[in-house]
Amino acid sequence: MLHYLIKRTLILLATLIVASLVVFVTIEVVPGDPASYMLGLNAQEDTVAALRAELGLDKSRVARYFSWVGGLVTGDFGTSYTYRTPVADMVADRMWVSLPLAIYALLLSTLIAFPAGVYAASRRGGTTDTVVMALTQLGVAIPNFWFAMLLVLLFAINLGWFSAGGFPGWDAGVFQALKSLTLPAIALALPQASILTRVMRSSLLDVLNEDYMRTARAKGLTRRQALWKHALRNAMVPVLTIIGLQFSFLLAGAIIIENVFYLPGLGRLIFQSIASRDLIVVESVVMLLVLAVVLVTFLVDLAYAWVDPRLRGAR
Amino acid sequence: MKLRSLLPGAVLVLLFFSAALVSYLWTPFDVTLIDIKSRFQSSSAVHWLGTDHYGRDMLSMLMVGARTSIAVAIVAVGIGMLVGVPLGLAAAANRGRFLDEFIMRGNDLVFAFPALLIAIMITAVYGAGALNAIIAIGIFNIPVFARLSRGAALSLWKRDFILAARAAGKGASRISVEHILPNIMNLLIVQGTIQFSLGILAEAGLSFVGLGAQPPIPSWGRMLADSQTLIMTEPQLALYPGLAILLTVLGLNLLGDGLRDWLDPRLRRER
Amino acid sequence: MKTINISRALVLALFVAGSAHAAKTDVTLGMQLEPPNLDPTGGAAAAIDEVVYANIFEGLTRFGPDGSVMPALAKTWTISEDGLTYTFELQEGVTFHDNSTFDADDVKFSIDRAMAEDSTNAQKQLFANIESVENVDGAAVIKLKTADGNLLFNLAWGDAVMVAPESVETLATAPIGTGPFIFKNWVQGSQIELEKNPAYWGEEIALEKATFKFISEPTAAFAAMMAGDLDAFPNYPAPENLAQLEADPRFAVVLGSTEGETILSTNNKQPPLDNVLVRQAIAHAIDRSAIIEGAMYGYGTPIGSHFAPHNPAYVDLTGNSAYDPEKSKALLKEAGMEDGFTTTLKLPPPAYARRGGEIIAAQLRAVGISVEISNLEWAQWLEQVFKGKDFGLTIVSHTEPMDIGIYAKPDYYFQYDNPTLQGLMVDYNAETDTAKRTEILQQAQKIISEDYVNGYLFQLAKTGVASSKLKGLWENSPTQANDLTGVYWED
Amino acid sequence: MSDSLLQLNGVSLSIYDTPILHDVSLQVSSGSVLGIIGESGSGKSMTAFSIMQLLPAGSELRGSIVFDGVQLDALDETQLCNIRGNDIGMVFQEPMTALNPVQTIGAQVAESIALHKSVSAKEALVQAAAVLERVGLPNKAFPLSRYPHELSGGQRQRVVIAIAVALEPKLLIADEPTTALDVTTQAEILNLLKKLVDESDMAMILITHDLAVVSEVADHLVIMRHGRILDSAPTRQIFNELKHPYTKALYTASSHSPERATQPDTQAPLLELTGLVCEYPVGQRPIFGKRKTFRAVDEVSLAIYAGESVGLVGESGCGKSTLARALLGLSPVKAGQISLRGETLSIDAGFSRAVRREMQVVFQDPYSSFNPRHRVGRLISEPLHVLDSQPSAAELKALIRSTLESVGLDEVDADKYIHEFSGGQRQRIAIARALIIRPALIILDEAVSALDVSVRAQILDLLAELANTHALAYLFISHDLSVVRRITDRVLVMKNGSIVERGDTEQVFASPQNSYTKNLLAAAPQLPATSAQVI
Repeated sequence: MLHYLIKRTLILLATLIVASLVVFVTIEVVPGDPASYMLGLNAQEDTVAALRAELGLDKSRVARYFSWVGGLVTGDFGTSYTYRTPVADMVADRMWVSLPLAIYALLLSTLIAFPAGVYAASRRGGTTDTVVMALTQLGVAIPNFWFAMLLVLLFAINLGWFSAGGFPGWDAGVFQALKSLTLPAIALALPQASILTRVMRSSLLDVLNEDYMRTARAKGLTRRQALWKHALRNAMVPVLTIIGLQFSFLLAGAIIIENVFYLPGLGRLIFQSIASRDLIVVESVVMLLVLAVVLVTFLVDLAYAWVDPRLRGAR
Repeated sequence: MKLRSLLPGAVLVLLFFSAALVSYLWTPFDVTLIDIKSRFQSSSAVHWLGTDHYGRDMLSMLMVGARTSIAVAIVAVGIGMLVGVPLGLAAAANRGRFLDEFIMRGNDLVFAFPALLIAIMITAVYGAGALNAIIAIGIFNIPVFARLSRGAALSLWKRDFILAARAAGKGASRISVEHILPNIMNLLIVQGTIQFSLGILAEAGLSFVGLGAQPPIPSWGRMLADSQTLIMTEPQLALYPGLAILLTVLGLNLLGDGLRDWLDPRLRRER
Repeated sequence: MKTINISRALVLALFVAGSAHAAKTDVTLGMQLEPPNLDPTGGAAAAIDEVVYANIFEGLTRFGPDGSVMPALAKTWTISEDGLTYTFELQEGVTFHDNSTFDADDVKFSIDRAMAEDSTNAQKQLFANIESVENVDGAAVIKLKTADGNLLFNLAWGDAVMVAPESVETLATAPIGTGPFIFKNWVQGSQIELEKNPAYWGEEIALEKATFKFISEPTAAFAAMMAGDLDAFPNYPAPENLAQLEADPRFAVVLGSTEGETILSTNNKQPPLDNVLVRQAIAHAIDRSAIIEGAMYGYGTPIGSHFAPHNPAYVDLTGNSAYDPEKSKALLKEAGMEDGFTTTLKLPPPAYARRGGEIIAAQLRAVGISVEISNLEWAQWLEQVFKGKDFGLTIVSHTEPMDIGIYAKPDYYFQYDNPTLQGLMVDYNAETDTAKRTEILQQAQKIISEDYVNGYLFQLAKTGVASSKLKGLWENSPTQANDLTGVYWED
Repeated sequence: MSDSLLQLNGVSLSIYDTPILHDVSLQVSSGSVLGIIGESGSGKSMTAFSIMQLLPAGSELRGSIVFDGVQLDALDETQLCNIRGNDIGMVFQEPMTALNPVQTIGAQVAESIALHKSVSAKEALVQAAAVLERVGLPNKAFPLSRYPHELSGGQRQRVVIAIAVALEPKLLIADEPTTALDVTTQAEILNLLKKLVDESDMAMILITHDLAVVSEVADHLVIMRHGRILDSAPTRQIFNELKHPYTKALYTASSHSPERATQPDTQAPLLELTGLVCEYPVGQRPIFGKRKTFRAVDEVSLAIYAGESVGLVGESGCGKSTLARALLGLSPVKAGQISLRGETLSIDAGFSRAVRREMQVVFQDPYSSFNPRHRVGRLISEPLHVLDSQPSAAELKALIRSTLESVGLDEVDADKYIHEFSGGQRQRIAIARALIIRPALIILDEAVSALDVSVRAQILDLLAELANTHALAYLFISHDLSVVRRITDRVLVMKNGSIVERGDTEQVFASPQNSYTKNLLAAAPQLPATSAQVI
């Protein structure tokens, strides 16, 4: 196991190094100069040059890469060109929106998907199964930004139960903060819940066909007992995979939803930073997200071993 | 029994495909004609689905939009397949060796970047447009197909008929093409349908944030974006493209499910 | 059934209770763009001024709601005979938010800083004519290189506000000014909060607290207004919703003018656009009313030259470029382009450009000119269009006040090179007589209109939405600002 | 017999209107063993599931099942759950998959106990330990915390049995409990089952396809085919009389010896192995250094002469399949030499076409041996690939026809897909594929192990006939001693990668020298003699 951990960590580091190169090179070729963007139409050439020097943009790319990566390692993400604040602080602020939102949405999606998937699987072919499956088909097919628009229309504008968007900050109270994350979380969770329900169901159905389920029934377990005690944990591996993927998606892929609800999250930070050519922010946030994805994948792998003892020693 | 999802899926997909195809030859109105005076008309005998905020015929817009969505998604999935499947097959044929490791780590690397991020980065570098949307979605499909075909090929490589072919002296690439590929074709078709539907959603999402096809080419995502602010006064403008996306994706997913059941010999035997 | 009614009654009761407050003293404003930082002297973003101008920072002079220049931190001023020396008497008892006092040394510091070699002031040209600034017995004395009628106007810009040496390092994130509001908090990506400055030197303001919320999506802006999350959206981004908002008794729609001449900028050096006949053909192919109606839902005033209609020197020249597709085709034929041609249309993000671009593309297509639209972000637009001059057509709103002078710069991005006009503008800058200045301006308007330098579309309207009880917001937009000093709630 | 514990009367079963069982009647009394015998598809397993009332969706059961005076088919699910595991235990064929992989064996046995007895979780574990001890898994060596994947197949089957007998049920149903196991393990498990029946006056139903297996255990036999009971009598009587023609056919097929006229050419060996070593890596690759390797074939030397049939027997994991693959150039060879007709083959560069022409293979599983996307004609002509010049279309057609005919198939079969054939027919096609290139040697890797006895007999006949007509040499790899005995001239016994005994088949079987060989032979179940006339 230790062996496996070391090996995985090495791979993880290699991935991050390659990713940092890819990110840096890709973003550095983006046309557009942050300094001239900041100074606008009337800026004089010497002003732009002065700003470039102030931002450190006049240094060579290689030097900038190493100072950036060196900073990342020591936790110093640099200073945002446009906001003039430490990138680490900005990211931390945004993280406090994106992370809770992702967890909230994931929780919702899991809370919907588990019972729905289990229920549908246990009543395979029945009316409930058919209805649940039809709903998940709809859920998978609905574009989430469109769904978000409809949610705002109904719950914020017509019913006035929620605010239409924005984020008051955690200082405004946990309830207020969670309330403002509710509609976005629902918009994000619905398609994810549909996917997860389908995976849960089909994974369970696969497991239900396994020989050991017959053994469990032969012991005298009822169908439901056998399902809960023997099938569920065995069906978890594909479900965990999907949950891992969804978490990564929710952390950064929520850009569109963050826009619809004007939430100050990571996705929108990237969007804005690219528009304003705040390259150092883009680079750092992308790296952070890559790190998150890689870490989540790593954790999911560990979770496999927790779920399935066969994987513990083998790797 | 299994036709339950195949048939409606096929009908929906056929509907939108034919709408897209017909739009090449004929649309009720020219979608490049802007006539502000006749905007926001409701459904009538002339404009079946009314007109949009520029006075363009909604039905025509939807038809041409179908073409954009379908073309982007198909080409993107095609790229994913054409690159991903050979990579997956090569990885499986060299399982455990350096090439396999290299391809799979490359896959992980691509997977580590959230999809929309890559799209945004690409469009930031090369500008927004249908072609870049295709590339962005295509890049994302590569590891999907590489993983799928590697996984399926790996299990096939253990089968006796592959052993038999190897015993007959056939090389790895010949076996991959002759024996592996035809046997993972079903999987690829099913996954292709699913990726296709995801591609349509992705294209809609990209167009929605303005990174997809550029005007004057109509696209469903942009129609939705344009209608966003009008949702209270002219809800039908947001309704039709949304429904078009929903139904197309739904149709493709149903078709994919149906195909899987239909192509799966195990399930077929049950019937 | 009954329970539903009861709960509904409860909800209603809560609402009534909530609205039964005494007069509100806080206001929440919507803005489309978030300022990148809060230092108006170090960046060009309009959003900075929209938050801080007149609220946190003040200059020696300031713009009034009608665009006139008024005294601010300078109580009065005297101008020497030769027009080269300005002596500003400063307001007394003015302190910065960090309690340091404001005096003529701060004026010297602020202006010297903006003029300096390594200054990153986006409007450095405003100070180009200043020779020196001195503290003479508590008064600020500004000496000019040449006589210049524009100094008071220039000093009213947000880029010329007064800052203190003690706090200059942190201006970007924790602005310290002399204004009636103190910066309190910035939730990046979401909102900025300001608080009343109890030690303000000027007239006491009615508001205790002001919050700026940043909502870039027009839909979200609409939803936020409708849901009551915002009290006002001074530059409401979606004109298509205005009719509906106006119909709602909760809101008042405020229409005003801006300094934004929205034009179809044309690359005067790129064939075939270098041919005046072609540019004229384009001008006649454009149906302004359709654009104003289609892109701006009727909000906007047609212009025929690069000049704001509310300016006294304005001449209506729209007749030069009346919508006439037949004439347009004839002109193209005359220019040897009867088969039309293809050019690019590069559009920056604002809705006027994106929508207007689509409509113009369709109108040009009707006379045989096919345009390839590409939507750009601002950074790309600056790089490709503004700096790189790699474009055929673009749509942009020039929001600086009185900026007809750009036509005298041959290397400006649309590359119009006309010595006559250049000479005219030299005369204008040297001229101090108002009537003569007006005459020169009118002549310049005619020249560029008749040269069809650019396609002149419309003057951008300021479309503000506010709660019907909120009073005192600026109607017009002589500069990019949300001056909250006069804002109050009506009971 | 009114004192019978279980009585099935006229039980018929159909699933989604497909009839499965017809009018099945049988009875078992306490302390006795009923054997149910049948080939695949005979309905023997469904009979067991009918008793357990664990039937797939869409099942329709008629007739009566009385267990211990209770009408089982009239009970509701709760009552049935009280009986299952408690009064009736069941053991399944596939021990590798019959246990939940994510739970410890202790937990799985204890669950059974806790389910039916009101004991604390702790007490259940204590009792589970006792039960495991009883089935031959002493706690010292097999603590309760073991997971199934840490056990061998035989040990897992003991756990499954422990679950089934934990509550000392009145009836134990064992569905092919030893089919997936090696002979020696099979003997141990059969002994265990017998012991359990004897110890506790339990009744047992033993379901199997193997006449020899039941003959040693069962008191009474039922022969099933196509969902019907054809013959039912006490074991000795069945074997003595072989009354029903099908019983007789089964018996004959099980002991069938093909006629072989072997005249091996012992001049020079066709194929010769010297000191062959095969290793493959196990476990995970360490960060530095090399992976550990497992030596599957350890310095094996052997020779096969033209026209000779050589058997290679051994239990699973002994290295016999690795050896076969090495011979075909499919597995890397670490050391040693392979020579064909006296010429040493270059192993590293892969075998030449000329070599591949001489050796062909038939695998065990008739279902995974063929590419399901190709037609039979294309399937069997695949080895022609190694010919230097490809035959013309007409030649190919003729070749396919003659090859198909030589394995007892028809010309028209060339245009069919593989799923249209039964297991036996597929194995014929596999042989056709090996044969088409006219090799000198065919390696038969468990080629008849997956077939029903009657089909197996036919294939053995075919192999013998082909050997005669084409002067073929066989390397016959199998775990089934009785089959090897009947088709080979010489036999090699393999254990842990090495050949432990070799010699003429009859000699080895009659007087084995090595203790391992002796154990193997002793463990192999024997068909009892019959007094009936067997042709």
